Amino acid sequence: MTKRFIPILLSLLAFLLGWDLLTRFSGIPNFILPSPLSVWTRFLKAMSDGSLPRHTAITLTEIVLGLIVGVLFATVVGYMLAKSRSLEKVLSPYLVASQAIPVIAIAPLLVIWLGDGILSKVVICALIVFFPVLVNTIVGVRAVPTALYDLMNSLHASRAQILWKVEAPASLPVFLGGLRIGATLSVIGAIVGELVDAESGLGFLLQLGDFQYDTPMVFVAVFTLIALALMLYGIVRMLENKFLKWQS
Amino acid sequence: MTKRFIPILLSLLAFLLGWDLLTRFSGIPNFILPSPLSVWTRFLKAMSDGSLPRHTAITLTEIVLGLIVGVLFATVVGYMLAKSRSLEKVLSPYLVASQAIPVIAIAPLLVIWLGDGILSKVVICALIVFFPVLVNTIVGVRAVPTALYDLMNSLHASRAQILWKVEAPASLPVFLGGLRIGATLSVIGAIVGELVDAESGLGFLLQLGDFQYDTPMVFVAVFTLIALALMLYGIVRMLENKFLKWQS
Amino acid sequence: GNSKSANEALTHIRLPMGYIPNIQYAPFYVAVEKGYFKDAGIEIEFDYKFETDGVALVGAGELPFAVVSGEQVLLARAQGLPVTYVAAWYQQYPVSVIAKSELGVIVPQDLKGKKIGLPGLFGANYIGLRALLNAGELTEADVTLDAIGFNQVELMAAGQQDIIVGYAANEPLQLRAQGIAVTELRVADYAQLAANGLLASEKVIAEDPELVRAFVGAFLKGLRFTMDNPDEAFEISKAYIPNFSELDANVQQQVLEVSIEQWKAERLGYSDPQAWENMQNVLLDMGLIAEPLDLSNAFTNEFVP
Amino acid sequence: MPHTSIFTIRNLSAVFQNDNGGLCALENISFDVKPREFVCVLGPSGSGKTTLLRILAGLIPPTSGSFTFGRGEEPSIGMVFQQATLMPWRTVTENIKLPLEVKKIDEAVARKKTKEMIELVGLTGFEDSLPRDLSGGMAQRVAIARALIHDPDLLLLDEPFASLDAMTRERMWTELSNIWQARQKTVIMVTHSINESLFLADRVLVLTQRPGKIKMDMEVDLPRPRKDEIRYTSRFGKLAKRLRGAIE
Amino acid sequence: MPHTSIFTIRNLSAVFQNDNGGLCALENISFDVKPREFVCVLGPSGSGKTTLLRILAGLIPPTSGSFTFGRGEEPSIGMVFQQATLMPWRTVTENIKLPLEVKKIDEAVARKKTKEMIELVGLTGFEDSLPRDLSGGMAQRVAIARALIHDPDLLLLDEPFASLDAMTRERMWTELSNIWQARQKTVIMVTHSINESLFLADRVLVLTQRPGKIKMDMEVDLPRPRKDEIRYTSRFGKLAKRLRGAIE
Ligand SMILES: Nc1ncnc2c1ncn2[C@@H]1O[C@H](COP(=O)(O)OP(=O)(O)OP(=O)(O)O)[C@@H](O)[C@H]1O
Ligand SMILES: Nc1ncnc2c1ncn2[C@@H]1O[C@H](COP(=O)(O)OP(=O)(O)OP(=O)(O)O)[C@@H](O)[C@H]1O
Ligand SMILES: [Mg+2]
Ligand SMILES: [Mg+2]
Repeated sequence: MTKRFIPILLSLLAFLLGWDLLTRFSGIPNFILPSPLSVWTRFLKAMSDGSLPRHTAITLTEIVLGLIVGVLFATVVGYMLAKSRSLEKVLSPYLVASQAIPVIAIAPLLVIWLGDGILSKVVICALIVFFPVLVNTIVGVRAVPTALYDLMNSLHASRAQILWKVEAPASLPVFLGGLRIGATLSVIGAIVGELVDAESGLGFLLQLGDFQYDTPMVFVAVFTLIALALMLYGIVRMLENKFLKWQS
Repeated sequence: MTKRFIPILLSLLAFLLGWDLLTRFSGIPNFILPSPLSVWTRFLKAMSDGSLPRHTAITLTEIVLGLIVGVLFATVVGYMLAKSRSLEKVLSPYLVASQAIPVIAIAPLLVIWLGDGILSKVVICALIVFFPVLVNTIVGVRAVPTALYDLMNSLHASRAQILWKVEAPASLPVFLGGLRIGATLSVIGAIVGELVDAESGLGFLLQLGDFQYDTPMVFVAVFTLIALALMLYGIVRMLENKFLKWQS
Repeated sequence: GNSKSANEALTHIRLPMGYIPNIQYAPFYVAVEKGYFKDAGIEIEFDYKFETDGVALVGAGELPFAVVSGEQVLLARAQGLPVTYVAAWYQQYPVSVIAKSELGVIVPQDLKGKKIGLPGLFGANYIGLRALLNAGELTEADVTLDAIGFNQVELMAAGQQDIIVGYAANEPLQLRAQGIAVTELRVADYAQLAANGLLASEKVIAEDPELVRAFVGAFLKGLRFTMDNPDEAFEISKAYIPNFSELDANVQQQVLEVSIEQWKAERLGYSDPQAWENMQNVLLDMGLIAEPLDLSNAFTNEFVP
Repeated sequence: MPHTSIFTIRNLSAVFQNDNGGLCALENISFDVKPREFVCVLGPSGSGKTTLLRILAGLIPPTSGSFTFGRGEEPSIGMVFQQATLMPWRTVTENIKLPLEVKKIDEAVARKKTKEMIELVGLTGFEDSLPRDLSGGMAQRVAIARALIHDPDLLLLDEPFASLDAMTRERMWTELSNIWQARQKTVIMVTHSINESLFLADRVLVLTQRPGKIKMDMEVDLPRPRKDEIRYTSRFGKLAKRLRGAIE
Repeated sequence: MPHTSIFTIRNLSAVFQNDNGGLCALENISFDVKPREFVCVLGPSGSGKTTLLRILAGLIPPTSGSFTFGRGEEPSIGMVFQQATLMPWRTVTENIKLPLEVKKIDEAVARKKTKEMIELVGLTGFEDSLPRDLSGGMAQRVAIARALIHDPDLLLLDEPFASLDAMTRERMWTELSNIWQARQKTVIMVTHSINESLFLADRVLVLTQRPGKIKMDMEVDLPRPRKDEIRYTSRFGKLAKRLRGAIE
């Protein structure tokens, strides 16, 4: 258990050392690339004054809700599209389109329709999570071996049984790959929403730090985002380890 | 051939009609949600004065370069990580981290390191393309049936032959799924870069239109982005149709 | 007297503007078109990137100058960025609180108990609002702030916001052009705050003061010309603003008029020390800076003719 | 001579679409199967035996012709596919238990029944093994156990004993005979072994080369129970010779 | 009596790791194979026959013991796996051609050779079919053709004829005999058929129940070429009886 983490720890140390040396010798000023120590000091400060936990909690809420909504929609729609090529042909242009629209372009519409509360951020986050999970659901379900459908049909299994006993487990590896991507992107999704109307969350902290030239604060926010992304990614990896044991 | 497109055309007509009715009866002012006609007029104008083709060409260049760089890196790194779980363990935290950093937070660093030109936009685009392709490369290569490795090894095939004759075709369905996601996201990637440092490209047109309250222009830019995304998505779908015939 | 001979290489300067191409930048465009920069041995390249990125790059010595708003200078110096404000452009802080006419918001006190929409809880809009509230002896607790992004005009037009914060030369004009009657509380009418101007790195000031002088001089010439010949300046600027033909020429004309109003000064480019004191007090009050700075390094009138 | 058939097949044909005009796998097949009859199907490779079973199981529709079940209702089916078709994510126990899950049998009952079946096919000790850890013959035995566990009315067996050693195969013959005699079952079994068909069947159908037509429909009037010694009887030899003649 | 062996196997054991302490598939196997010898391996299901072939092919390392090639260098191998193991994205022609591609044989020569092999295994007309459109026996014949096409020194055949009908199987026997006699080949073939082993082999090894040990190592001193009639000779009957005795 502990042994497995040694290479990661070593690489982390090397990263910190490299970063520290970079700030010392590259000539890049501290307000553009702060030193590890100044970021750490700023972190402790933001922890003790409670601002970091508070804003992190807000962002995390948005992320979790966005993930849930995005993954649910993507799974349901993806399954439907996997089953019907004609439906896919009609819908996929719109789904692709939804991914190519920059939030800034429709920010006024979003705020008018969804308000400037948590809802618009959850929707933006869900929209970003949606696509990778959708595509991988389609790819995963399409690749289910036909032999297993034959088996289930010979047993007169119901649609639901085929779904749960064959399609779900067989497409799980690819689906979880999509979830890995979606979970990682969800963090950026929530932040993009917060950048549009900044009043709270890590996106706000980030923008505030930027505005105040408090670059260590910006880095604290970025590292918190990274920690959130790693946590979500780690959860998906745990699911993979649990459910895909049969594969390795 | 023509018949296949009828449902798509019908759905497009329905979309345009719905949009038109929305602008007529929802009470949302034209400068927030312009009518289809005003967007079309603005489009013709932007075509005839040459601004749309020029900026589109710039963005498209960034996208194509970003896609090439992102996909190449993702494929190579993904293959290496698929082959070595310990390498994956050490590297993946950094790769996940790279996806959680908002561009706004490191914009000055990007400018210092990569300059103001096209390079920074290509890198930002490549970074966004990278992750879905990476994850799906890993998932795809990990799922290659061991029986096929046995076959190739019994023939004393070289590493390169195994790669090209087994791993590449066997992982292609999942890999192309990643490419579908990456190609779609690449459009946003280029735009994000252009928004930070706006001087040309569709991101610039978009921001300009936004600040000038020229909403039809914003919509023209958005539809151009959508067209680019659909084109790229379509290319990947064509590759799928060509190379994955054996699957359906 | 800094003009170099035409065949001598011009100094190339990339200038972060902090906003998209806009008629407000007429003085810069004029200074280019009229050859003021060229005469000063300078070739300008406008760079419309984010304001804070421009300041950071000037602070890092990557770029010599940037166009910035007043509070940026103090915020940057508070973090140790070696930058100095070398010429004032706006004499009035350009932010306004804009309310629908029927609300009858005439003085800052009228804001009490109201909901106010603003882009976010930072930035010039927020600072301007706080200064205005201070002037009306109100605190943030007396109003409800609603962060809505840069969608003030849209949300007011859609009826979702009745009071917003924006730029005097932008949102009120746009709203009136949409046929919405609004009243305006200009921050500048209640508080004298350091506003937009030219920022230089300490590096360029130390190493090449003549360049700074030449740059400031050329800009102020452009400013002077624009204020004296607004119509010609307007015509000149058109070429610099993409899609200008799509814009409502009337509104653009008004933007320039209102802006010129805000530029007026006895001595163009001069920074009023009191305005900097005031700005510092607002920032201290807001907690955006922790302790008073040595303002003498933050701005200088040394390069203003 | 009228008799109640469990199903009736009339003029059945199966054509697979391909590039040059369709491949005719079965042509004009007609036969009846009586309740509790044990029918073996022999025929050259590619003569449509598997296709026939797949049609009977309802997995593919016939291109033309009809096939009806005697009592009107579809019988419950136990099928052994030519390839073992196990679910790679399920253990031996879970794979065998599948039909009971589909029929929503009480879990405790199912466990007990599964245990019995595992013993029957000689896989004790491998209850929790995954398919990838099984030998070819073991996988086939799992498939056999799975086909029998839910006590189906109709058994469709596609070369179920092909990869079993002589001893195991003969044990399986006996078990299958016993099951078939003790319960009310109809069996249709594809095999390549003349011995096997004579040892088990009431009737043997021989198909011709592609396209498969019925070349021979032979009653096997050997007394039951058939012991190993029956192979050395002259009746057995005569039937074997007739079959061998038909197969050539 | 010293003889030059093509390979020598000494005290070979194979243990698969599992949850309860490892499963011993092969225990203490020692034998020699002479050049051009045709060895058949019989044994109950799960006795380690496939494992033995996989070790000989170098696909898995033995847990203990040694196995060395006579002339020091590894022979080129043609292998038929227990499952057909075709590449689903390759046509019949392309699947059969694979070993020639791996050996970088000139394309025109390869095409010609492939055509011959397709004729040999009776698949003319299916050159461009994909594996999913083949019957079980046809897939197996593709695998046989692929194993023979590159004229390997050592053939490792794992129940290659299991799903072929009697006629096709006998034709394959003859072809295999011819190839083996005409070219300098060593063959090790797993089978469950006593007839098959006596018809083809110089020597038959019988393995015990798991863990597989060598129970019998019998010379087959029947004269060659062996015609169908040889089955009815008393020598054949005697050898068959000895084998049957060993297998029980
Ligand atoms: N899905 C399919 N698509 C196209 N052709 C098919 C398909 N399935 C089978 N065929 C063709 O139909 C014919 C009969 O196939 P089938 O599998 O029924 O043969 P079989 O009698 O079971 O042979 P075997 O003994 O080799 O298993 C073959 O020529 C095969 O190529
Ligand atoms: N990859 C593996 N992991 C774990 N156990 C395995 C693996 N492969 C084979 N075994 C086990 O090793 C034993 C021997 O398997 P092997 O496939 O060699 O048998 P076999 O003699 O070929 O049997 P059959 O005639 O059924 O094909 C079996 O008990 C099997 O469960
Ligand atoms: Mg078959
Ligand atoms: Mg085996």
